[in-house]
Amino acid sequence: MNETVSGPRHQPLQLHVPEPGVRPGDAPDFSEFEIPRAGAVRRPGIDEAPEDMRDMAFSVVRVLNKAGEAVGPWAGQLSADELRAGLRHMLTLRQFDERMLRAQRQGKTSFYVQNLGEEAVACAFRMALEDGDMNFPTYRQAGLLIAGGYPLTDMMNQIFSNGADPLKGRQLPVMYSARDHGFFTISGNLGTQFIQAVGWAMASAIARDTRIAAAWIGDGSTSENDFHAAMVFASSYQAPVILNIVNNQWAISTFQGMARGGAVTFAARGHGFGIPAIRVDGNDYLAVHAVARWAAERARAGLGPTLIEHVTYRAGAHSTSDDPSAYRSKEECDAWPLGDPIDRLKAHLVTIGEWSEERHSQALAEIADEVRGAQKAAEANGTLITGPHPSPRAMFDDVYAEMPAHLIRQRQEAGY
Amino acid sequence: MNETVSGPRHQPLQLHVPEPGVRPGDAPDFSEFEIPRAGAVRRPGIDEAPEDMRDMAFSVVRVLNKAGEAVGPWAGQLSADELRAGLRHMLTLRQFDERMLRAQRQGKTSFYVQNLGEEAVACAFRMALEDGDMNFPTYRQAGLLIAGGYPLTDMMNQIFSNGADPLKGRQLPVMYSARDHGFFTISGNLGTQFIQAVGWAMASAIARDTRIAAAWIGDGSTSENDFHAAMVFASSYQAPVILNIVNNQWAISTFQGMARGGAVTFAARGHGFGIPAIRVDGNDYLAVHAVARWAAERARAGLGPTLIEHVTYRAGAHSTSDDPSAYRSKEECDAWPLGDPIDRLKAHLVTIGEWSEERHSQALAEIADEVRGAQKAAEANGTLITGPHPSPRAMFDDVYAEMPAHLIRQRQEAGY
Amino acid sequence: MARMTMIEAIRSAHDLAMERDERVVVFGEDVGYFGGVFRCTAGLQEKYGSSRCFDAPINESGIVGAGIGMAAYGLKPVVEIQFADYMYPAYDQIVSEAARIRHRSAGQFTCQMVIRMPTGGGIFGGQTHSQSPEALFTHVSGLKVVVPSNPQDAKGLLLAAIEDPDPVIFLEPKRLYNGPFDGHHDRPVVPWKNHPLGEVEDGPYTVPLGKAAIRRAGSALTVLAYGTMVHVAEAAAEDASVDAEVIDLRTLIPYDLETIAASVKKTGRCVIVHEATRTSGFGAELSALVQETCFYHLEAPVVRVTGWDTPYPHAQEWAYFPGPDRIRRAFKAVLEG
Amino acid sequence: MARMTMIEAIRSAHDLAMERDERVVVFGEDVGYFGGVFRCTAGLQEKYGSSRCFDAPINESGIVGAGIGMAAYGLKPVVEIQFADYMYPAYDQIVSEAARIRHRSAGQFTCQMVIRMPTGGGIFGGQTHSQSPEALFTHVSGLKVVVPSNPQDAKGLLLAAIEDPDPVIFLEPKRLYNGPFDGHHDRPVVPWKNHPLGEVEDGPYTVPLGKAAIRRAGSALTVLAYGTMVHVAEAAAEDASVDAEVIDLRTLIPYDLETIAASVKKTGRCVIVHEATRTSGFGAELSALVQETCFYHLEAPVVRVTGWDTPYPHAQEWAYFPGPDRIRRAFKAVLEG
Ligand SMILES: Cc1ncc(C[n+]2csc(CCOP(=O)(O)OP(=O)(O)O)c2C)c(N)n1
Ligand SMILES: Cc1ncc(C[n+]2csc(CCOP(=O)(O)OP(=O)(O)O)c2C)c(N)n1
Ligand SMILES: [Mg+2]
Ligand SMILES: [Mg+2]
Repeated sequence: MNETVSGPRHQPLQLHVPEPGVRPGDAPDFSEFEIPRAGAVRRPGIDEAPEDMRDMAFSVVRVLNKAGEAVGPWAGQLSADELRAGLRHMLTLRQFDERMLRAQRQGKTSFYVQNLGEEAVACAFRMALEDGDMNFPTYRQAGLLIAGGYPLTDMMNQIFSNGADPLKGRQLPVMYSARDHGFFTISGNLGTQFIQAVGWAMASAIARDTRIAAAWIGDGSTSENDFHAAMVFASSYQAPVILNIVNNQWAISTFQGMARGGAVTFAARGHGFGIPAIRVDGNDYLAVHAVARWAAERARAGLGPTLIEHVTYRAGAHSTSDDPSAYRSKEECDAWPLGDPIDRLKAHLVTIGEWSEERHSQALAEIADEVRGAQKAAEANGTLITGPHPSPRAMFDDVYAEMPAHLIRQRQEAGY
Repeated sequence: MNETVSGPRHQPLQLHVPEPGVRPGDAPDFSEFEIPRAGAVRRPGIDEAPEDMRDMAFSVVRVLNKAGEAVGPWAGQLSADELRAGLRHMLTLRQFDERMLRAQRQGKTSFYVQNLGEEAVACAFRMALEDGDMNFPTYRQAGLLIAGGYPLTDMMNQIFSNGADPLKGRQLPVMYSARDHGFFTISGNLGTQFIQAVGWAMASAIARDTRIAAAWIGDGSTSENDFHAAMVFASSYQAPVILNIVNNQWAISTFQGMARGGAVTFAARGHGFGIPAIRVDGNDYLAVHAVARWAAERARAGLGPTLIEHVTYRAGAHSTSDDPSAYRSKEECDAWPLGDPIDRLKAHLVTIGEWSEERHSQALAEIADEVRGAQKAAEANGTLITGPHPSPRAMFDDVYAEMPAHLIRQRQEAGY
Repeated sequence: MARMTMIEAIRSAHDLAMERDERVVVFGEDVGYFGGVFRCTAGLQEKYGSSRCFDAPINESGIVGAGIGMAAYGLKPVVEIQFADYMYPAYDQIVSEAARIRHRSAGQFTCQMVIRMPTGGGIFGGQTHSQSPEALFTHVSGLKVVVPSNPQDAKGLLLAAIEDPDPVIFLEPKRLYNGPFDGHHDRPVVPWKNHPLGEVEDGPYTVPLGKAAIRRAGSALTVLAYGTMVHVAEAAAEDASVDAEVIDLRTLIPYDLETIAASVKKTGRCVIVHEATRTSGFGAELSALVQETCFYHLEAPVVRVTGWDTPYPHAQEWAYFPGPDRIRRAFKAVLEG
Repeated sequence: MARMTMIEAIRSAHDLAMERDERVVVFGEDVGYFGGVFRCTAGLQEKYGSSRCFDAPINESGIVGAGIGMAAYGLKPVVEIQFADYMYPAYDQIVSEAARIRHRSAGQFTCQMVIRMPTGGGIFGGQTHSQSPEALFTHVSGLKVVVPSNPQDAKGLLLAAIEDPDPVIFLEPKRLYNGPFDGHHDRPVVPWKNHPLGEVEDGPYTVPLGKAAIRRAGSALTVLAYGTMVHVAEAAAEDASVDAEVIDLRTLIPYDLETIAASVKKTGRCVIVHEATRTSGFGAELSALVQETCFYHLEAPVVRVTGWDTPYPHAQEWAYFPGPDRIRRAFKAVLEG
């Protein structure tokens, strides 16, 4: 290029573009991914100084070992009943996903996003919250709803944009909103919710309430600028918020290294803000729950925000509009070293004598019935292809609390 | 508030709002500000792994000690001639500021921003760059121009928005642009330049050039979201850029703690991105220069970005629109522990026998002549109050490379 | 009643709103201890404590985004963007979030928030302290957009905005903060205390959103204006002795089409004035609305007098600003049209 | 000549531009290895290497901001925003920076950059994959705004945009990527290969920015449209057997007032169609311009057919989309007007 004025003293520069080592056709390779043994990572007191727990951002809290035992300082917080409930939530979510993927392929709706492989993250986290706490989720935390007891049929009504859709046909499938279940309306714009969660948590503190907020973001979306806004505000106002990064290794076709850059982990982002940061095995139900509870205790005790990096793997396609075989190795998912969250929790329950293959089969059958029943009920309210849909009239409602004259005129022009 | 559902188990939360310990009427207090002895901080190799130099973000590189000696591993890079040139640049900038402040009070222009107390930062940094490198400055780096030999008269022409204003009367005073002097057009919008600098540096790498970029931002403006964009891109693409934070303790009326939040230092921001970060005594000409050179070497060697926190103090008002006595202690400036950059460099030169009071007085007089001469020359081209100004016709130029029909019509409508 | 500047009127609105509703919280850059660079929030932190009125980090997206979260919680945040020119970093939060949350959640979550920002030029602020970005808000459904032109309205409109259940963009013409500037920049500054609308009620009251005011009745032509331009248009009418009806829109969204159409149908001629750049400015919408509703009454083309399609310049400020002379020329055009 | 979809035409323009000028660099989210979620950049990384075509972090402000820095250096970045709905985080960089750098630096620095983004609905994308934010760009002086309606234009306009010395916002109606969708959503999809404008020249050529095209000559009324709505308007004219002159604006800024005014002066009637929300949409500017320039020729009010002032809904997509029926009704109104 003619503008170049390279001095002879210097070597020409070169652009570094992060690339995953493995692309379609390559053998998967997770050899550089350091995983500590289950139980190996310490459990700091919730009031330990942020400076003293920087190590937590460079390891991975794990509870379940290969033998299916729960070990180490983060173990032992959940009863067998609670664990069985967790298993059931994850199984339900997985079946829910399967059915909705099928429904989308059948044209019953336009779009779907599944949670495959990441079920433990949202399901376990939800159980560490209390009623009244508020999540600010992305499209990949349906587990918060399922573990929180939100009706499957209502989720499906939303997905089908049918006559009973709580969001009146306005939103893309899976962009749920469920205020009474502590689930903030999902935005299609990545990252915006992260700072909103901090604002909600600040409000709780201003109101001298005891409720806390939980923010959610994907690995890729940590690059968005509002991630920074959230970190700055959470740090300055010491907001009672849990900042969750779900590192599922991929952002559509882009591997996590593009967003992480030269940092060793996403959790390390917290250090520049003095925010305690902790990495957790996102496929380990017990570990996620224990870390979430620890962070919630910090928040509720007035000790401020915690950043959690959930290390997991997006086992499915990004969405029904995506085909990952174009950009990643098909075998990568099987090679993923943290395994499957459902298999691992199941194995643990079996190991401790609280579960069996028979009970598992029975649970699967019950859940299948439940999900099938929910779908039947939802389809009775209509699907995107068959209708009925909410009236176009509904499109003009809720733009404002009270419809202004110009919108009334437009609604009339539209014939509704 | 009626929405509150406080459980009995928890204490009410409370909003934490960062506040400076010292406000007008209080005695200044820098006792918590840890300053290492000059020479005490190590000098890592430029290729040391970012993880291994995290300590550099929590100390302060200092070269000049109280006795006026240059000590430690960062000393010894500048000749006496270079040091005298540096002193001259800083003295010139200070006199320039004084004159322009006076000109603004006289109504010769609308607005001014001074550099008082921070002269070493930009002046010393500039001398570590090479011709062809590009700065992306804020309004408080006039030292880059002065140390780079940009004509004082042209700076003043800009400030007076007169007939010879290189920016044709379009820009607020001090919003210089000087491409040939490696000085990017200043934006009024805080933070935008930080990521642009990274883009420029990426371009240099794409073009296999050897030039590097330097980005500048204030402590308060690190809160802006584009700070994050810059960190992410610099980290991912390992761009040859130096990211400078000028921590002058204040952002208009807001103390640096609001932007820094729970972090110990601004430099620590780099750690979440794997970007080497280093703090430097911004009132120590030799330290700033040495650190800048170190960072420039890293960039040019293909080792990627460096984050530098320049620790300094905004000794004057934010701008001519501001009166700091409303929000900070008047004595704070005198209590500032890092002293005055000009006094310190002068003392050093005297200590090493390369300067004297007489030479200093003589230099002051010469500079006074030079600045006065420049102002005379600039005023001959007009001032904001007297004119002549660039024609309003010029306002329609450069909106596009070629004026589109609708703008030609508007220009005609305007009568030009 | 008290004589007030627009700054004092705005401060008084904050004060009364905070006093009677503890859900009202106020924050922004330099808004807390210092009371804002224009002093619109001075004294509030001292009176209500730093968890009701506080400084924010310099991050406009964060300010609005946090405000959205607070509003979702149930507070009523009133946030300040230091200059309208600095609202762009917050634009995503405003457009994609604040404006849409009620609709996309079918009313489960709402966003009762006021986003205040000083707008407009005439203060030698150059291109980044002079902008009038109202049209970038009027295009976004879900937002209300308010522009007061005097202290009496400023207080009542701000109190109405704070009580409004939807997000309101509250644009404060900074050239009017201290007096009813009429575009005669070469004449001495007139303070509010000499203007009838500088007389402000003491207690709380509201000026309803969506209602224009006729500032000057007339029959020869209609001027549609808001903010600073209301005073400039009045001055132009005086200067030119034209029997102009000057309508102060006060609220751009929702707009008061009834008042607009009634006037234009009466006069048959219409001049639209704003300081923002012309192309796709709010004047374009007004022009379209006027010709849609009053086509058969119009005797001449609707004329727009606006800022030019260039950045707001520093030295050439008065060539950019749509002053009384340019408006007078427009009067001539529509009267001869 | 080759038959191409609009995607292929866009890809071809990238390819030719990169081939002949190494300063052209292409990046954006998923743009590199994968070739973009709409595959508009497929194959470029393989051909030109990963320092000429690469993925970006998910940060639209960063993408545009880095592009501005590259343009200041002397490269010619062509960046992709994955959906126009996601441009808001970049809005500050676009408005305050890209659009102003030439002016504020008096030409020392320039910003030769193309910002591409898919726009418009009709794909059941819901409110965040369907927006048409063109008016948010047309209000900003310093930007050019282009909206192609077919493969032949898309390639020539994109090549012109890449060579243009100023920042160009290049809006790609995603509903047209694979065929000339005319709004009859209940009919089978028509591919580009059956449309004359799906025939694209092989080599490099440019379609000049600022020149509209008359897609259908007529004398009864003028339709001003761009992007998808060109095809919908053509279909409406066919359906209604109205002798409509359909003008495809192609470039919104600079706009081709000559072609617009000549047509409206001829027909005396004008319908403006766009998919964006109505209030302060680009249609308002067009309406204002038409009445300013053609007032004495107009036989009926100018009518706007647009998206409603609501977020773009999912299930009610076809009630929102300004389809042929609504345009036909507008024809009737202006003809009877
Ligand atoms: C502001 C914005 N930019 C781009 C997109 C398009 N987009 C949707 S999902 C996605 C990838 C997100 O990846 P990640 O954050 O890792 O979440 P994951 O899908 O893996 O759960 C992108 C780029 C968007 N929705 N919003
Ligand atoms: C986007 C944006 N927001 C707000 C402002 C108003 N403003 C100008 S300077 C300033 C303070 C900046 O402080 P800091 O970054 O510490 O720099 P310093 O003035 O101390 O050099 C503020 C808030 C602005 N110019 N741009
Ligand atoms: Mg991901
Ligand atoms: Mg500062």
